[in-house]
Amino acid sequence: MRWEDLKQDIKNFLFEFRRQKIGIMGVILLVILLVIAIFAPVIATEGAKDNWRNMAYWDENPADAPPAWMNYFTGKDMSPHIIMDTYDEKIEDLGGGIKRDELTFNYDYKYDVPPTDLTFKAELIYYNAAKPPSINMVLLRPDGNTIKLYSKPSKTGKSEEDHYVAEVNVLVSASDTAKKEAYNFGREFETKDNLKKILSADFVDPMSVIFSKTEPGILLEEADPLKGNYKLIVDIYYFDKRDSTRSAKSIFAGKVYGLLGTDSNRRDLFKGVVWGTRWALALGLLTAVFSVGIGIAFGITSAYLGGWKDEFMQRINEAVASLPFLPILILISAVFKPSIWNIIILMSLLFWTGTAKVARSMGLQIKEETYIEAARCLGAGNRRIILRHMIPQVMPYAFANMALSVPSALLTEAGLSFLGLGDTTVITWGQILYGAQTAGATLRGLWWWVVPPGLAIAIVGLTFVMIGTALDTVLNPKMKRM
Amino acid sequence: MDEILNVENLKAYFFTTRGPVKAVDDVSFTIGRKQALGLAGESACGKSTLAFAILKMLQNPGRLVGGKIEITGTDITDFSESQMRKEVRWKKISMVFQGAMNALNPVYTVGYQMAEPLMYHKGVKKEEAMEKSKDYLELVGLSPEILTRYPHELSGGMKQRVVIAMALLLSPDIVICDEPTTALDVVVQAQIMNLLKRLKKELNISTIFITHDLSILAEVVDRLAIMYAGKFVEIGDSIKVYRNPSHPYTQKLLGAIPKLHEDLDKLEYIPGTPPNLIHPPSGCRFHPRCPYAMDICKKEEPKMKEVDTDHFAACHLL
Amino acid sequence: MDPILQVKGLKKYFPIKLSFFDSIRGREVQYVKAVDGVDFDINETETLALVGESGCGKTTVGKLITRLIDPTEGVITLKGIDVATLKGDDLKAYRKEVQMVYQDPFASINPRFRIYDVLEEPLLIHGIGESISEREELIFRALEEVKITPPEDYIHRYPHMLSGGQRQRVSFARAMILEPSFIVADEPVSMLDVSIRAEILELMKELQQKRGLTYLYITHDISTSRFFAQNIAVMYLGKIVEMGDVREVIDNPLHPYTKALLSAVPEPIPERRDMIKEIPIKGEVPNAANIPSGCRFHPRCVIAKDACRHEEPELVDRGNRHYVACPYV
Amino acid sequence: MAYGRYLALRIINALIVLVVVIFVISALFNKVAEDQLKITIEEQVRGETRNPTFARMSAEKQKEFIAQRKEYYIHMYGLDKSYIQRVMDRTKDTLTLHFGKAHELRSPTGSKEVSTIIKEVLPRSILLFTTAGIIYSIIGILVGLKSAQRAGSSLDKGISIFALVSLSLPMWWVGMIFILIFAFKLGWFPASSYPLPQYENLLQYVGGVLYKMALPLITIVFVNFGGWAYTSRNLVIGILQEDFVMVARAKGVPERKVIYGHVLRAAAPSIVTLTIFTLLGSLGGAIITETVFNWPGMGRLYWAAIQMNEIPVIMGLTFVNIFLYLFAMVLADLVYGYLDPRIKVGVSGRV
Repeated sequence: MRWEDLKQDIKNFLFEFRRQKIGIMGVILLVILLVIAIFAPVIATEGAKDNWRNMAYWDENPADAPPAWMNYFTGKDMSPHIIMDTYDEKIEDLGGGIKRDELTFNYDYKYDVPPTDLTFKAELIYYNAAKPPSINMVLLRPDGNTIKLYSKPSKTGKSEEDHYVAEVNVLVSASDTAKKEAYNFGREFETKDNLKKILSADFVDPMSVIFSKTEPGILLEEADPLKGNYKLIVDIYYFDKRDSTRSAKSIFAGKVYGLLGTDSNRRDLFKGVVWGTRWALALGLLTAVFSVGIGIAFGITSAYLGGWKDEFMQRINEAVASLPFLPILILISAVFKPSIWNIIILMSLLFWTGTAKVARSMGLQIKEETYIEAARCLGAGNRRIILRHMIPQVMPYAFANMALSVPSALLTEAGLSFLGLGDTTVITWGQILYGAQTAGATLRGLWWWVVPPGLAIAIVGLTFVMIGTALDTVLNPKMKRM
Repeated sequence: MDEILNVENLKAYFFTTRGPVKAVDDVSFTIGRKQALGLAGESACGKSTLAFAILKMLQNPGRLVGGKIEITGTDITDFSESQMRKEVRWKKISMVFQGAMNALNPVYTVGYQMAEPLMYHKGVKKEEAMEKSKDYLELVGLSPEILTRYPHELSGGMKQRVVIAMALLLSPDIVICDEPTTALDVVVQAQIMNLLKRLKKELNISTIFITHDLSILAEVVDRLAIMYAGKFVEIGDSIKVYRNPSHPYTQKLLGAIPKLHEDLDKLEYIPGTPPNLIHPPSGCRFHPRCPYAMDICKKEEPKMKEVDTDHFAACHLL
Repeated sequence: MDPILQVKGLKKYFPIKLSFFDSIRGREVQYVKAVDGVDFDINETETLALVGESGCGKTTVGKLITRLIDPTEGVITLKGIDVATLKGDDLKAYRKEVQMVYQDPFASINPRFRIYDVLEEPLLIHGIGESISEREELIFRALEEVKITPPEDYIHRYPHMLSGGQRQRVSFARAMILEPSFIVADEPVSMLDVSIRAEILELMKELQQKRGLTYLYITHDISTSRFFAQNIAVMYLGKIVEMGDVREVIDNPLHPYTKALLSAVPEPIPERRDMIKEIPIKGEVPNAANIPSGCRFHPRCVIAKDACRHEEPELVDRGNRHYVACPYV
Repeated sequence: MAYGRYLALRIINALIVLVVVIFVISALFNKVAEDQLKITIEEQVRGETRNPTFARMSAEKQKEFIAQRKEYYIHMYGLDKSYIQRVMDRTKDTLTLHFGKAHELRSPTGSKEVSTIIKEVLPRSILLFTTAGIIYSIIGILVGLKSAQRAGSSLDKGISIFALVSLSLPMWWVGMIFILIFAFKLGWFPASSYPLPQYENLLQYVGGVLYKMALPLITIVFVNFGGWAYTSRNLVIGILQEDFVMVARAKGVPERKVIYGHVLRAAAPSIVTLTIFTLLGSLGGAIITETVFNWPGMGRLYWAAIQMNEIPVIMGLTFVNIFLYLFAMVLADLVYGYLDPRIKVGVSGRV
């Protein structure tokens, strides 16, 4: 084969491939997927990957929030996720060593559905171990009403050098004060009938009360939203003049979040899905290349050797083909840890049988071709016949088959993860779906948790099926002639 | 002589992505009762397409684009698919296909496949149809017990006989034999030819023989048509065509046949390859390969000229 | 003239694969006797036509001579070399001497090879031509010799871009590039159109004259062998039944099988139209695994005698180097 | 007869493969089970030490008692035998269907016997997957035929694309989506198939089962019929190009008869064997699908056994799986040979 001919062959291949619309679509998809996989740290932050199973990392996010673009479809404007770390600060010395640090957060509420939660976070530095600071939180509504949300001394802080640091994390949804106050506030505007429906303050969603107009239904989440400027005022009382507030912020947990929403553990699903691309491509491609490689080598050898060796190799093939994948993996995972590499190796070791069967029958057929006999007559040895005549005939099938076996590898890994047998140190789409299933996402209607990872699996699968089909059509001249 | 088949200006093209392939382009001929027409030419000259066009069974993307087909006086050009199926196919025109190996469905017995036309055309019960099939098997020199056999249990010659018997089953007006003896050994080939000759004498049918082997045709046809690149270049009484070939192509074809009992120093052959039928050569389609080509041959398409009574050829030399 | 190739008592039996159960039961291995005792010589620059129906063993003889398969018994000598025992480098050298051309030009060339690769392969195998340009020159010359001109238009093409005749020319170029002295041509024209058939036969003749080639021309078509060969051998079920000068055998056939074969050849004599020719033969070719006793042709022979069932006739010279294996003609 | 002999050969071959595979799996299982059994023994002995008589024993006697009990259990579980011996025993037991007892899992009727548990859940898997298999193969074949007849039409292209898409969909994910749509959003079907209705009267029972079965059934059919249509389309297109189809048409055989008689009959050996293969094969691969729908069949049992580390149950189910696979292979061969008069050679060699 001369270089110019090879160039011509590649050119011809590209020319033929370009006419395969499906194949082109597949290639475009593949490029997009590769870009996502390579630039995952840019798109979805490195931290998301490293902390996927560290729940504390995600606690600023809302739980079970649908994607932000849901607003376009529901017709209701749901409040997005807002983290505020700018505020007005007013420090007042009240005398007697008491100091008040007043933080005011301005929140412009212009949505139809209130935030799911309101969190205040800060680090309070105090020097007198016996006198931790005390926190008071009120909300000033646009209509002038105020609602008390929280009032408690802070927990004892961690000791650092000569002072203590108390981490404050106030969740309105978890605050009894907020619940009680909101109930008391709303009660005045409620009808008697409505009040009967409410058994206790525990059944009231304080967030809904806070952001509703003072009208009947306020406690039942039926009143209209009250739009306008809200002020969250946090008063921190310190008992030493050296005391101070550090990195304070308030979080208005969105009813909707980001591109793909969050799961019950407040994780940003978009980041998870983006990071999942890496392993999906890696494990799909590696398994495909390994298993098809083994299959081709096994099948061709079997066909070439012939006789009882062929017979014996076929029996091995049958035995491996009848091994059920999952039980074997369960056993393996009991002996070794089910790392993603083990899964890839195991899949490669079990998935070659189909390819080997086809490669063997192709090999047997090629062996009988007249041009093989002609080559032998020219004096060609076994090596030449296998390398120049047999392998090149099988390669197109191998390439197409590699592309076509990516989806099954992907589906298998997803299935394993779904059963909780996957590698829990990496993010895969199957793992996300496993989380969805164990959290009962389908029964709770959390579709954004279920649809994207599955769709991602399907897209990667489809990408390779499309490429594989196109390759098959282009590289297999029999199909071309038809 | 009453005309059984009359084909006028028939055109059948294959509409491929690269342009229409003019496989049969403006072909006319007639066949009388009990007459045998031979159709000869190199491979891919449109012989088989012509046969399928007459049956109106062109495979996609082939279509009849013009001309007229009359069979026993009935114009079937505009017949619908179901009319063709019910009234023409196998009843009026039947066919012996090229490659008997594949003409029989491997999963049905010979008997069932023979009975089929009787069942669908005559509404005959299966048992009765099988009974009648036996007679035809005997006619082609096979034992009736073959009815219960599967095709793979028969030899090539036997299969060919079955296919011939099947074609005769409904006493059609015309049987088209498309390369009935290729892929058979010489002895079997001769036996099948003998059978066909006998049937031609005994039965009241007309036949069209399609083959690339002119030596076979000489033994059996009354009229001979030579086809080149989708067109007839010569047609006429077979003795006249053989004895006095008028078109250079016919002359070359006949010259290429080695003689068994004569010593030849040189065999004739036609240099070059048959033309591409998407863009056939201008003028006479044979001119690029013709030793006598003149300027006019490139420009003008020759008309069929009468060389002798019932002997026509299309060449500017005449 | 001296014979360049001598074949003596050549036999090739193929064992029939036994099923697992049969081998357990200790059933005896059966053989297909594809070639069952064949003798012939071929003189230098002459052609022997080996004629017979499919399954008669003629192709097997060709493969035995090219050493694609090993004979069960018998001797093949080419230019005095014992072919059957060749091994390693000697066998490789022998391959340069003897080449084969196949029936189906579609199947005998690797469809994924360009014409250049097809012709380069033998050069690479035998280490002929040290540089690319040297090999290219040899390839060009080989193509010109078989009239694939201009070669540069063709070397980049794949086989499917050529016509049947051109492909068969390429097969010849591939065989000729090694400059062999002997060619086994296995039905080289039977898949081709009549017009091209003549073209290839003419080419073969031309090559023979120019290069002093010797051919074993395997065919089922007796009429082309008259044109092409000097001698003819008719095979039936693994044995030669008649052999001699091609004109002598065709014009004066002796063996009943040869007579039948000849009578079956269609002849373009339009005056004999519709005449039912008598073909003096019965039944069909029996299975080669189950060869009839005595004269293997007797079940189909129209002149068979009782003795034919038991006695296997010898190939006897009836004068004029006309050998026949039938004592009753 | 050659066919019978061939079949016998296939069966023997399958049996050899079965024994080998079970041996390999037993070897793996024993390795795992050993560690687990040791823990179990520790626990059991510790349980016995809570006995008041144990407390009253002297320290020396206590030690002796513990050692004695441990030895007892080690013998009971056969841990005193060599590894090879245990693997052999396990292989023998598995092949003779003695899977042993489950630790905690119970069959619906309360049995701890693994073979009973499997016997009771197997019919449910068969019910679901066979019904689904019959439905999708029939729909698939019919759609495939139609699309082969109109190769290149928009129907054909649509089917091909749908098939490609459904090839890359995880069945259980589609199940989750269907639960979201049909159970959560529309409320047409129950999200969970468990528990199956109690038997009171036939009509009500059948109706109840169908209601519970509907969603998994729809899912399986939805995911599979595209691929089936595509496979049969390609098969039929291949056959449509055969000469005998042309001959049948020329003979004046009605088009419907050509398609359903000649073409389908010629495709039958491949189609039927493929059906057998997928039907029997699907029973084993249904673990996740059954889990998603809570369908109380073999797959869900498998899942439960994995969760609870029930080695004997996993072993039993694995055996059933392998057996079904090999059985399918032999059956496919048998049917292929029966349907195709030409060959008595196996199809499983070619699938």
